[in-house]
Amino acid sequence: MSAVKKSIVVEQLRKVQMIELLSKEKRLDNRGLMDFRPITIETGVIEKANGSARVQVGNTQVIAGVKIEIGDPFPDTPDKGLLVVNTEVLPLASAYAEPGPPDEDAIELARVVDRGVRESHMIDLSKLALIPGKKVLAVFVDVNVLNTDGNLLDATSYATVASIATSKMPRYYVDENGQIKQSDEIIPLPINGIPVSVTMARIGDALIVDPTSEEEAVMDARITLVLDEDGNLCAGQKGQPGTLTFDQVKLATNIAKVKAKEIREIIKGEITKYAKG
Amino acid sequence: MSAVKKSIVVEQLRKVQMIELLSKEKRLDNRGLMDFRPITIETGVIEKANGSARVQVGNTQVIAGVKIEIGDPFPDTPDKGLLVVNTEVLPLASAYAEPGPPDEDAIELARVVDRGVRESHMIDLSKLALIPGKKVLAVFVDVNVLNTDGNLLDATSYATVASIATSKMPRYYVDENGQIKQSDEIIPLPINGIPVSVTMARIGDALIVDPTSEEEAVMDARITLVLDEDGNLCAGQKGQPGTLTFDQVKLATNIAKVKAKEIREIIKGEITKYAKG
Amino acid sequence: MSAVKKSIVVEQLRKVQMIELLSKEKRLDNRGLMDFRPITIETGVIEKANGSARVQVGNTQVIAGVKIEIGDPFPDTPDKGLLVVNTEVLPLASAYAEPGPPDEDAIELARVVDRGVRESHMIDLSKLALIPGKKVLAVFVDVNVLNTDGNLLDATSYATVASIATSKMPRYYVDENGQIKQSDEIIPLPINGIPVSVTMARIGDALIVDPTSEEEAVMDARITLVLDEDGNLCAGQKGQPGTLTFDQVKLATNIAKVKAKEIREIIKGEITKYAKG
Amino acid sequence: MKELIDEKGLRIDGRRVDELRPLKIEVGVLKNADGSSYIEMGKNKIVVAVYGPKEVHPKHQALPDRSVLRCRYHMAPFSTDTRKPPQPSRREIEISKVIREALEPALMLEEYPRTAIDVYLEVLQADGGSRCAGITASAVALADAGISMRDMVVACAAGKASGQVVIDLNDVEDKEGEADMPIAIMPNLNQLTLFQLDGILTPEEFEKAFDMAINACRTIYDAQRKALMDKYFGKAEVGEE
Amino acid sequence: MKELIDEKGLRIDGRRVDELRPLKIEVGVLKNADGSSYIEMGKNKIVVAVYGPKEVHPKHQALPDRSVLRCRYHMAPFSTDTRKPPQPSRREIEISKVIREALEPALMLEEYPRTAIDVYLEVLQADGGSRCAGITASAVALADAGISMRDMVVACAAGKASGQVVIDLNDVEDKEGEADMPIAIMPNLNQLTLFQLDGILTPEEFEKAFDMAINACRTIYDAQRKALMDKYFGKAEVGEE
Amino acid sequence: MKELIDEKGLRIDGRRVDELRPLKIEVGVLKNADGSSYIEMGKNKIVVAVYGPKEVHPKHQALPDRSVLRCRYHMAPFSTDTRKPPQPSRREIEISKVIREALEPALMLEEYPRTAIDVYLEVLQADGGSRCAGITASAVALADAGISMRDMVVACAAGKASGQVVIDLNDVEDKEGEADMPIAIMPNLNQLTLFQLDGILTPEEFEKAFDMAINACRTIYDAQRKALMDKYFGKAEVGEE
Repeated sequence: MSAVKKSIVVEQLRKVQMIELLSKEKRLDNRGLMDFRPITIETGVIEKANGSARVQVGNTQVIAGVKIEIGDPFPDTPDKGLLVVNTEVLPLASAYAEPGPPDEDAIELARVVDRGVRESHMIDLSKLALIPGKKVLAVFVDVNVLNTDGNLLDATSYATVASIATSKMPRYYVDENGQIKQSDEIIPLPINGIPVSVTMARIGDALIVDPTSEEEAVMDARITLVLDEDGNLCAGQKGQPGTLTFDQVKLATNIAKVKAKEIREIIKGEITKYAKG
Repeated sequence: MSAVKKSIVVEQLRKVQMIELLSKEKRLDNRGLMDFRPITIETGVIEKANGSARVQVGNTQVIAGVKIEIGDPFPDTPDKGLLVVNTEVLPLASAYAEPGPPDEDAIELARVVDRGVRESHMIDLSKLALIPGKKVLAVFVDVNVLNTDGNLLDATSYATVASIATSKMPRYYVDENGQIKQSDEIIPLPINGIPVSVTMARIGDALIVDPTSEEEAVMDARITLVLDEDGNLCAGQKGQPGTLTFDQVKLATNIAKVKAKEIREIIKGEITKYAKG
Repeated sequence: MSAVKKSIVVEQLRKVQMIELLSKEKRLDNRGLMDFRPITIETGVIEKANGSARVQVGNTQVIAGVKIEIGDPFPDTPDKGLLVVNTEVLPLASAYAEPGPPDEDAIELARVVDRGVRESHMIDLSKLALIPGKKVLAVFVDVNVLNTDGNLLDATSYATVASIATSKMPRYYVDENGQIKQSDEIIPLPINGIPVSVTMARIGDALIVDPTSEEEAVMDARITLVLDEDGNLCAGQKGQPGTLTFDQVKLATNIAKVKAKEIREIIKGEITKYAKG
Repeated sequence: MKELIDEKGLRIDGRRVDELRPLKIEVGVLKNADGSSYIEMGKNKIVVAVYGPKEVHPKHQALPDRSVLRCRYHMAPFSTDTRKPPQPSRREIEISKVIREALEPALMLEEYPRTAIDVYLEVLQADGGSRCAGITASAVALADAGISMRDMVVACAAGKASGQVVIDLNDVEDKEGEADMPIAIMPNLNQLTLFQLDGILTPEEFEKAFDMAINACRTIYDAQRKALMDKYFGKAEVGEE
Repeated sequence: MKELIDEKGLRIDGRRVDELRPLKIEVGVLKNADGSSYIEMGKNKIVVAVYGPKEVHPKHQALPDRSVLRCRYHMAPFSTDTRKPPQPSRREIEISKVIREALEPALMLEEYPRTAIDVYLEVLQADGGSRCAGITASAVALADAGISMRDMVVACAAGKASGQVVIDLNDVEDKEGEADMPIAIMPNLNQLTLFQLDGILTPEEFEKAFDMAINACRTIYDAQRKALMDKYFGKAEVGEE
Repeated sequence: MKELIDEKGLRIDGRRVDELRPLKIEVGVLKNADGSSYIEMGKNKIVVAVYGPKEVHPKHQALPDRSVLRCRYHMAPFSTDTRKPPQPSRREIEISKVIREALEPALMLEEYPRTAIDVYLEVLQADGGSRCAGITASAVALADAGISMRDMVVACAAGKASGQVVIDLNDVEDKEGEADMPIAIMPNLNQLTLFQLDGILTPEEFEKAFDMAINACRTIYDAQRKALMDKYFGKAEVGEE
């Protein structure tokens, strides 16, 4: 019991310290409040996948793989392909991660990333119907978190969009007998644009981007905004049992707009590099 | 440990008291041994369901919804529709109910209610085949228990039969191309009669109907009998690790016959009211 | 804690004793190091199964049943039938067995036995295709362990091969309309030969065959080798967190070759007896 | 509707309406179990193991004043006409519950506080009436395990087939017949411990079936006693009974 | 693309863009729960039960300095157009999480150390905005349970349909419209406790929708207060409010 | 039957029968793990993390005299030709077990009583021989975590393809070939810690394959040592070895 009590005290002290530092616009790793950690993106890392990307945001490391398979459409969208985003925080990723089915955090992670891709219409799913109402292409994006150090949401989002944008597949067609066939031609997925996720944490009165694990441990609330190529909002999610003022939400949208543009350039740079081979 | 010991003592005292009371033909809520608590039945409460009913028996409250969908027949009854009865004792229902898959009590509950409907031939399942051997109508009855105060079995049974008897669906037909279509015509399920469940508890030497939670906590054995419109027995189940004498079983069948008639009138009254709109 | 400490001490003492005994080429039940316990095999014990066998190896007792059903082929072997071997160590089998899905030991057991049958090509799966690419026969072998006293692997293996070798089924054919039909003719499965599993334990420096539960409790390592009718190795598995020297492995193959021949005679004897009726 | 009784009054397996199927009970068939039994009743083949009284895991399930009885009725995948997946079905869960409640009244659980008694039934081959055969065998296995009992428990179904009340229904009569009513009794205490009914019986048919089932139980009780005597006193002494 | 707003500016259910659906809130509808409520918002029909503060099981989940809040949002199988299997979907798990995080800021959990408070939401019928209706009802049920609160919590979605910013989207607008943005606020403390966005909004549309949603929350807050007053002070006194 | 060896004696990927695939081992690739490694062996790409010695949860799994070793071999959904569902298959459960049993003999678990050591293997891309590559990488990660070891553990398969004994089978040889025999050894103690065989080998082929596999293990052991030296003493010092 005394151990637990102590840890509460320690946690509170850490938070007080952090708030003091932030009030001077400083962070533990010397970043500015609006600075991301270094982002590195490598695509084409898994030859057996249709697309893949390994992304590092500071020490946070994730790997995404895309598999494109023939599947059955949902009854309410008979003429559209499927997108399925799954994430697993592997037990490799931290001393606190455990093997087993995804918990509520991993499910939220996957669903928010999924919404960013889906609502921005990044993939033109209407072009993935093979036999409308019967057979369509299903795009599975599986993201494995290998090492956690905060901001899994953005890292997962970048790995997802980079692996989708660099995916290749045979051209599928339906022959005269109604059979689905593959041609030798290799084509990309039909892509419209790159949605970019920007996650911010509120600690005390300060809003910061790209929180580390240490910052997440003391944050009050988290807000993620995803922006499409036109600078419009396409997905959003507040997290954690803390609040935001109405003005903080509006401020967050302005921050997200600026950072999304910067990061989109990084992602597009890697995609272009990969396309050139 | 002393807490547990005490609770055993309390439980035994309560039982002694209850038996004394019952020996004077009295119950804690002043009912007679053969009296049900007030029964209220409301149908058509869920517009999105094909049929629905909210039933209260005293403070016990359940809600049933019917969904009719196209499904595959069982291999051994290729030309019959399907009936599936499920119950969930929701965590809302009491301080002791827990979220999770149905436990053995909830499974027994569903299966006994299912048998009453099935064995009485309440629904003419042979009229629910669409393409014999391939496609049939499946009638799903889901019963959610919202508040428990004893005798879930009868409350669930009444909600089930009331929701089935007031179900409506489009007329399905098979067109010249062998496709299943829906017509605009709205029809009821093919119904033969209303089976009525009567549950009795033995406490000491007394047999009582419609036990409350308090009575169930001290009962020795439980017996449920379901009677069809002709006054025949169509399903039965003894429950709890206590015994009944052979004469008590025969007495129970006589009690059930009388009470089933009374309650069938209540159920039919509500069905007629609903039919009239 | 002292109870646990004591049990460790007891376990170590037992092992010392066992090693001493084995160094004199003796075992607790007076068998020689290379002797199996009595093996009894009874086939045709479950009339509802296509094939069945009850096997006892000493006090270890298992029962296997074969069910042959029509199923879908695996995508990568469209023109072959399926073989599925499952084992369950029933809670009846010992004070330590628990109800529930198979644990890693039961999974290993099933997979090693499966490999012996599969890799020896005991069943000619290519003869079990009905409509190549669409429908094939699936051979399910379920083995239930009823009583454990060591060497489950060999007992399970013998029950599996004896039940397969004595299986009978109607002849299936495809009629002119492409429908799968059964003829009245009863035929066996297409069988090539009987693979025989031989399991050895290393305790200290000694290698023994057919270990009992008591011997397994102190063994360092286990090695199973399966031999086909030609005396070739067709499957193998080392078990337990102990090691073997390279020479011990080679010695084990020589032992297995001799014992497999002996035991194959026992199995074939029973199969012939059953065939004669 | 299939004809289940012929013009001579014989059932599809040649029995009269009040005739039991062939019955065989063995005691002590498993080495590791504290008590065990094997029963064949028609085509039913069921093996039962009893473990206990023993420590309870998890501990919070233990009761301070008596033993916890736990039952598991399980069907082998090869026991039925089409293969049964190994995980317990809703049917198996319900039957496990009613079997436990049928056995519990006969057991002096209060003699074994803070312990558990596990009864495991494995149906190797299923015919009509497997829960009844299972209860009958379980009571024998409990006796074999030396658990203190107030009385034996013995079970049999009665029902209705082709319009007639019949005893001990087989698989076809169970499925194609009009009603199946399994019961279990304590034969000396004259108490009912299991009662289920599936299908339609008039009040008169019910009374007749109920009495026939009780009588059948008494016959099966003799077989239980004989099996236990065979094991504990040797076959020679049975004549004395 | 379906036309969701007609030439008169009316929506498919006849509402104006800034008009709420019919709303009904009842308090104390379940006898066993420590607090409970029932809400109808459009076709949404949701019942909420609160149990707690109570002992925590398993014990290691207890916190030394405050109560543990747990939420379960669950849809009845008959609540949706096609039957929903009873086991919780990924969607239900996510919504349970965001509802918990939306309610927690308003609760003085530090008053109940080493306990748990359970909020169970059962959606009997689902329409667009069931999570918002669920939050609104949960806050009422928590108040009914007597849990100390800093403020109420009230939720409503704004979004975009056929090019226009609209409030309180129904099922069709949710599915066919361009965007759905549910929010929850503490109306007196002026704090946001839930925020989600699905679909595309320009920065200007976002600002407009956000402000409309906050205003709608304030209207719904009046209904929450009225429902609680009706229960605790009787209907007659509502006029005084 | 596919031809797996051409007239020049070369395999489909151009290797000779006794030639290993390209091999790359990295140490310390994950920040949070106590030890970690990454291996590429042919198209296999596997990352391994070691956590421990650490407290055991649940506590009753702890052993008074040594550490509990736990292993999890898991394949990423995108690692195989057709997508693999994330939940562990029976194959993954068996491989996790044999990997644990292959590593355990080398670990001085008695030095860490009442603790657990977790080894997590994630196969990012699977080729033939992923369990062998996984064992080889796990031993490196355990060394990186500073766990006391009696010896390294190193693994490689031999087998048979198109009638010839070959080493280090790739995916196609594994599936289309006649036999696959993965082994693991402790290279200094000359002890076998893993042995499996799938497919038919004559006694003579078995002896040949067994010896070839042991030799291959010794070559891979050099690569393990080099990777650890690179990390702990810098690349410059490798020449001294």
